[in-house]
Amino acid sequence: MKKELTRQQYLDLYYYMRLNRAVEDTMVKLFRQNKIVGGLYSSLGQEAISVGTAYALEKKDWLAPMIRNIGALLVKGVPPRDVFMQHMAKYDSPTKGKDGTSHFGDLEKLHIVSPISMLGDLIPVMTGVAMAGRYLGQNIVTMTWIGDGGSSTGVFHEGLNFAATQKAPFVLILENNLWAYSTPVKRQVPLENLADRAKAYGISSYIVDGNDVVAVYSTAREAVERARAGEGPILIEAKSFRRLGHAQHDPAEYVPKEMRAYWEGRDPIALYEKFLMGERLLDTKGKKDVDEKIETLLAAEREFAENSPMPPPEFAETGVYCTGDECHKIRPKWERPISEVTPPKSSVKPVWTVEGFGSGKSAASTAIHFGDTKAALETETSDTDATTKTNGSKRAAKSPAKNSAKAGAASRATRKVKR
Amino acid sequence: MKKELTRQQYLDLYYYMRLNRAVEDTMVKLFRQNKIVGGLYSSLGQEAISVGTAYALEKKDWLAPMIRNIGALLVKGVPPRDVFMQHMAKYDSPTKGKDGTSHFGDLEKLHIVSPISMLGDLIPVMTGVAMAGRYLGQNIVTMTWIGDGGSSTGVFHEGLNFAATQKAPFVLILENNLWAYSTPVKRQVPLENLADRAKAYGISSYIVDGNDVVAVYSTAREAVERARAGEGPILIEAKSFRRLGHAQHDPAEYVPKEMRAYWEGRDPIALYEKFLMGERLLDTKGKKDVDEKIETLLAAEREFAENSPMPPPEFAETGVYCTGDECHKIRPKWERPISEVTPPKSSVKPVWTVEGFGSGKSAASTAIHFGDTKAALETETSDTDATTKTNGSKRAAKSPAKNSAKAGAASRATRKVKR
Amino acid sequence: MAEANGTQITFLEAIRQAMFEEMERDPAVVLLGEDVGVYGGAFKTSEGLLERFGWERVIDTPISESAIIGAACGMSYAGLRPIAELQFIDFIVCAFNQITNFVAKGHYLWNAPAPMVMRGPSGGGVHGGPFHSANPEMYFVHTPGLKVIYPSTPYDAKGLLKAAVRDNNPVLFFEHKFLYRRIRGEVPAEDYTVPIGKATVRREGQHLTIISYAAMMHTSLEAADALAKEGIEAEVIDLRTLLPLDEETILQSVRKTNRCLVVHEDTKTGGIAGEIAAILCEKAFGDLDGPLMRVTALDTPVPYAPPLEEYFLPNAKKVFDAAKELARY
Amino acid sequence: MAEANGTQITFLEAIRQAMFEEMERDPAVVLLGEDVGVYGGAFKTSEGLLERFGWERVIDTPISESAIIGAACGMSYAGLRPIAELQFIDFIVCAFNQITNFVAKGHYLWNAPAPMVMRGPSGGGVHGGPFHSANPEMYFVHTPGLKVIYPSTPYDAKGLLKAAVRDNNPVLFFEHKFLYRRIRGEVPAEDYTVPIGKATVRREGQHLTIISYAAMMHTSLEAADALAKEGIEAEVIDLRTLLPLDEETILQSVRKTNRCLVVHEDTKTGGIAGEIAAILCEKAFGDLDGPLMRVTALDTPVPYAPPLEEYFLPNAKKVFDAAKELARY
Ligand SMILES: Cc1ncc(C[n+]2csc(CCOP(=O)(O)OP(=O)(O)O)c2C)c(N)n1
Ligand SMILES: Cc1ncc(C[n+]2csc(CCOP(=O)(O)OP(=O)(O)O)c2C)c(N)n1
Ligand SMILES: [Mg+2]
Ligand SMILES: [Mg+2]
Repeated sequence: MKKELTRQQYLDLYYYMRLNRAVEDTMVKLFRQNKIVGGLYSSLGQEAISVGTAYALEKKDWLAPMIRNIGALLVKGVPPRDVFMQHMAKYDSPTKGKDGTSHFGDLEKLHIVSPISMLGDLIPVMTGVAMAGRYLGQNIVTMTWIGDGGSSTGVFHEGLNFAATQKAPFVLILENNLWAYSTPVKRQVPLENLADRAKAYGISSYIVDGNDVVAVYSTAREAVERARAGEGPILIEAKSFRRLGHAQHDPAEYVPKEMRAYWEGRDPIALYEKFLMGERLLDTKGKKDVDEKIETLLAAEREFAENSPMPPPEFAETGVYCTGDECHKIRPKWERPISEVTPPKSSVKPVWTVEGFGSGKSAASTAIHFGDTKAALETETSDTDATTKTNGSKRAAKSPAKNSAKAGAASRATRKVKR
Repeated sequence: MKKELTRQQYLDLYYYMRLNRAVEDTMVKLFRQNKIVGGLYSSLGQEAISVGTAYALEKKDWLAPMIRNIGALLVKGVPPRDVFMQHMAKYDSPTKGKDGTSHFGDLEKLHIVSPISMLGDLIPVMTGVAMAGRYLGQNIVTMTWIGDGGSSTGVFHEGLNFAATQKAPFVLILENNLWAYSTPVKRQVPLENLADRAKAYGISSYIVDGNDVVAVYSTAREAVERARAGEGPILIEAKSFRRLGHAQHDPAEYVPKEMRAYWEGRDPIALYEKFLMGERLLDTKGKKDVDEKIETLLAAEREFAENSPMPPPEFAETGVYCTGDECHKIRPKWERPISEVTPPKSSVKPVWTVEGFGSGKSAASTAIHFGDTKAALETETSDTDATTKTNGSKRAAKSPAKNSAKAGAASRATRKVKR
Repeated sequence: MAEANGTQITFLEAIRQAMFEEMERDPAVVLLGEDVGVYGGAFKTSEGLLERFGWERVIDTPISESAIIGAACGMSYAGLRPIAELQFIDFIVCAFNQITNFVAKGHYLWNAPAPMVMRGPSGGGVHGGPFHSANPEMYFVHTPGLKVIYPSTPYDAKGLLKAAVRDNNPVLFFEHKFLYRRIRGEVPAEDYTVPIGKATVRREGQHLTIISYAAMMHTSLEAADALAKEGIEAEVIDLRTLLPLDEETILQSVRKTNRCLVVHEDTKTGGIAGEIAAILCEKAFGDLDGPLMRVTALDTPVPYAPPLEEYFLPNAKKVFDAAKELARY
Repeated sequence: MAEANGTQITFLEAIRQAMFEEMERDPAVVLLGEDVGVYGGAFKTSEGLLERFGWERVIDTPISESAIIGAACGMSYAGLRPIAELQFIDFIVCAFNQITNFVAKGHYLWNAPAPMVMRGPSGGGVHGGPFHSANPEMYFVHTPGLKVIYPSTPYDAKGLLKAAVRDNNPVLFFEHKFLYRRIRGEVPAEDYTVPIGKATVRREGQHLTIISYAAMMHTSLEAADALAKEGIEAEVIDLRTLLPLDEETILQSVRKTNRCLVVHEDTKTGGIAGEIAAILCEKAFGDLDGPLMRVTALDTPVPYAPPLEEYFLPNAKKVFDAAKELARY
């Protein structure tokens, strides 16, 4: 860990990691008291990732958490009580009991998009937010997370590829914790470094030690700024380990003991504390202050959460549809002149230009696919020559390297990429 | 083009490319006579890909064509009449008029899986065939094709990733013809070489000039043999150009004229003819023989096809379900002793072994996700300590490079892959 | 319907105009999909849009339906009103998870409105075969949180598409491709919308009610004309919106005619006729003088060959026959 | 049902036994899905299978539902009889295109049978929330080419799953997770199957027919017991297979009781009650003495909080009340 942040930043990272863990510890207690509805997931040992990446965002930026990103929510400004109440399905929770865990969002103030359980779905969604933000002139970056296992979903591919073609200001954190539920990463992804997924989209990627919060933060910060500068989406693989089971019900005995022991020895909070102490950024007193601050805060937050009522049954019936302006006034926040995107300024010539070959024509209103068969009927019906001839073109091939879009540029021999 | 095949192989490749083109020319005529139902797609200028790749397969191998792979079907042994009749929706066609174009298959004899229109879907399907073939001891390879545009579908990713984790004997030909309907490849895939898609799965890939049939064949042959030998799936990018519109209705004026002209000058049949003549593998007489052979063949095939009746209307009602053994006797063709895959020989210890860390335990019958809440209820309900402590692990980190699965192996600093 | 003072346009043109005018009216409206820009869409429904509104607002996407729908949803969260085109509606199933889980549930679960339209060419009768002829409406009618529109006239297509763009909810808008260039109709010169969730009576009658929508609307009207020649006056209802369903208009008509025939091009089992049957059973049980009847497509994929597809699809003759039988009760 | 001579096992164990025995019987049967091997499945339905049948036959897959279904389909083309597990049935929509277009249509279009089973835990009542409680049956009931099974007892679960594995068609097999460990029942010691496409009468009665399946079957029986105490004898039909639907058993019962109440946990609009209503309207119109009634879940996503989910779901009280009202006709 290299010293490069301000003292406050160092201490913020520490505080949020501690808070992240304390919030989750509290939830384990609540779970054992049977106060949590449904499953409880843990990010134990992965706090540096959630905290370090989210801390790289600005207030105006958007994020969408996955189940193990409570830390990111806390950094973004979500109060612990909201997290508790979500898990307890309370009426004062952000979703008022309709959904649980980290499945909640806030479009207006915090700019958080709620995840759903289906892994990968957030990737195109956050790409869309990023594209909209750019269109509206907001200069924002969007961020979400995906697991090693989740990187095999089709929507991961579609989303990241689309983001890449659009150069969307979007940062994706691939949280490689070596397991997807009970299955080791090697059975899911035939790669040593999952950052290589980025190579399929021609985008930049980083690999970072996910247990080193300063490295995570610095990497994320750089990625966020590059994305903001218009370099397109960026993938960061943060390597770490899932210390507990998939959720509370899972003892995860399928994980070799030695593996768990190894990673317990690399606890990100312990490592960071050691670093902070060594750099004299933290002392015993400072640590005690944090202990107390968090304890006091969480006691209050937990109390509030526990005292919140369950939603009234009939509430189940409400809210499937937005009923209009009185329900939601939808107004995009323009931060550029609308004239830039409206005619006549928006007008363009609708043609493709291909490097080295000039432009095509704009497509005329021609026959359409099925829909009407007239076009076909109107053409000749005699058995004349087809348009194409066996040896139709006699012209010699042009110089083969005129442009990379041509096969000439592809080596005539085969290229072998053996790995 | 290098001389390395037998004379017969050279001439086969020539014949099939010519036949491919002639079959499609005939269909353009039929289309103009309004005898084709629905759309007509063309592989003009891409014949070397279909023919060269399919020619690399053995009789027992399986393939599944896409719309522009009529050539592959011909090589695999499909008579031209079947292709004509499919397009004319005739009752004697392989699907008896229920589907058109290249949407037909033959599980029993030719080992062809029918495509559907949804791009990419064949990739996991042919992975499954490959896995089944291996399981049954058949030593087969499976092959299918995908376009530059189709490589952005989610199922491309899921299928190829799964094939890679399974090391399935599967060869995927990525036919990069620079356009997907009206959209240039640059707008669809932010890569110079689409073969780089393979890097996301850690599999081998090749790039080949798709207008050079010998190069295509040699590459495919090598890939097929490597896949058969157990090296896992292989991706081949064949670079070419779609000379006509997306289908007959599309004049493709969005394509720059110069680009089309350039590629017309690289006609794969013309190039190959020149090569064959130069190598004295073909002379004017030989060419004339092929002309005549194809003309005679197609005249007969076309006549047969045209004379085939339309299906009777009530046929629409039949065949949604297999009605049992009298409809289909499903018997896998075992080419290995069944004892190898049945107990006791099949029995294994159900544990994961992680390199450098030994094995986990086999999962005991524990609590399940939701399903019953008993497990939770039975645990203590007092507010005791959670399992995890802030600074739970005091053990020093082990030597960081013990194993690559550990974050220690990931450089602590960030790795930047800028492209 | 106040269709006066307008011009005769095709169904296709009505859709194009709706998009054009909405984009003109509101810069929050953007269009994304495969080949929608330079090409103007596989069916030319977006012709001229790129030229006028530029690359930022008319977006040619990769072949990635889940990304198209997902990104549109994200855009809608940021306050835009995206229109996502499916090149053929058949490909909507490639984004099924995004639509049914992400898009449909957001408002209920976390109070996030997703003002977006998902539209594309649907339906058979043009020999598109089993993968280019889908009528997937029931998958979405069965998904709370979505609205589902399936118009039959240029007037409704334009007015409903505009209403869909202005709606704060995710709306599926199906365009029967058989109608694209075959059906013409008048549309007003001035801006108008057609309310979502309202059926309309296309033809009044007292002997039985025929309920239909989209292409089958025209088939039903054709049958009604033939029935009239035999003295049977059918009331013909065009549902227009399938979710939410306009129960009132249905019940009102059936209470008058006491007989109901539902005609849809969708396959039979699990089609919307069942839902209508259940509603009538619950709310107009005493009013029915005869069985509720269904004329629908066969329970098969859509076959390719013209004779097969014709046999598969409902037609005016089948509607006529069923109606005559029903009128006997 | 000949449930004698057997042992009492849970619903979960019935499913595990069915897979175990079918894999034992036929080496063409393989299992693939997420965490099905070493872990034995998220719900432990495949516990012990990897140990006995090895890595080639019990395949832990990546998180790629389209690949799981697609590969299973390819395997079936080669003559295998794969069982594809969806970890939660909710994720089946991630493979929706593969299932509805590839798997469902192959036999009709090109005469390719796809003997494969797609199964997984479904249903609510366990506070799984909006993404772990799905009842997606109607999406598939509306898709010709598939068979859809949704059992309610260990006996049926085991017998129908075995029948599904031996069937030459793609079969969807939904396992209501509420039943997994809560319901026990006897199963024979010897091999048996339960025929696909046959409903069963779980309780005889003459005053009204209650039609249900899966978890709601038990709710319906509970309600029937309460009704009996008030002198109302409900006949309770367990559909077991939803596609093809056993019209005969339904019609027979309704012709006797003249009243019909359908109970399903699926949401209301577009649920199977509608299809049953349409069938009754068409084929037993004169036999109905009262309206067909529906007791179903609300038309919303499945909410998370227990009071909300309870309100959302049907229960015995709601069934009882509806049945009492219906009995008054
Ligand atoms: C599309 C989809 N399929 C299956 C699941 C079930 N599931 C939930 S989490 C999980 C494992 C996720 O592993 P990974 O992505 O590595 O994230 P981690 O739990 O390790 O953080 C699975 C299979 C899901 N949520 N979504
Ligand atoms: C999933 C899906 N989405 C959309 C389409 C419509 N469509 C058919 S072909 C095509 C373009 C395909 O381009 P490419 O994959 O490059 O193949 P090519 O036509 O160039 O051979 C499109 C968009 C489709 N068939 N499948
Ligand atoms: Mg993981
Ligand atoms: Mg292409």
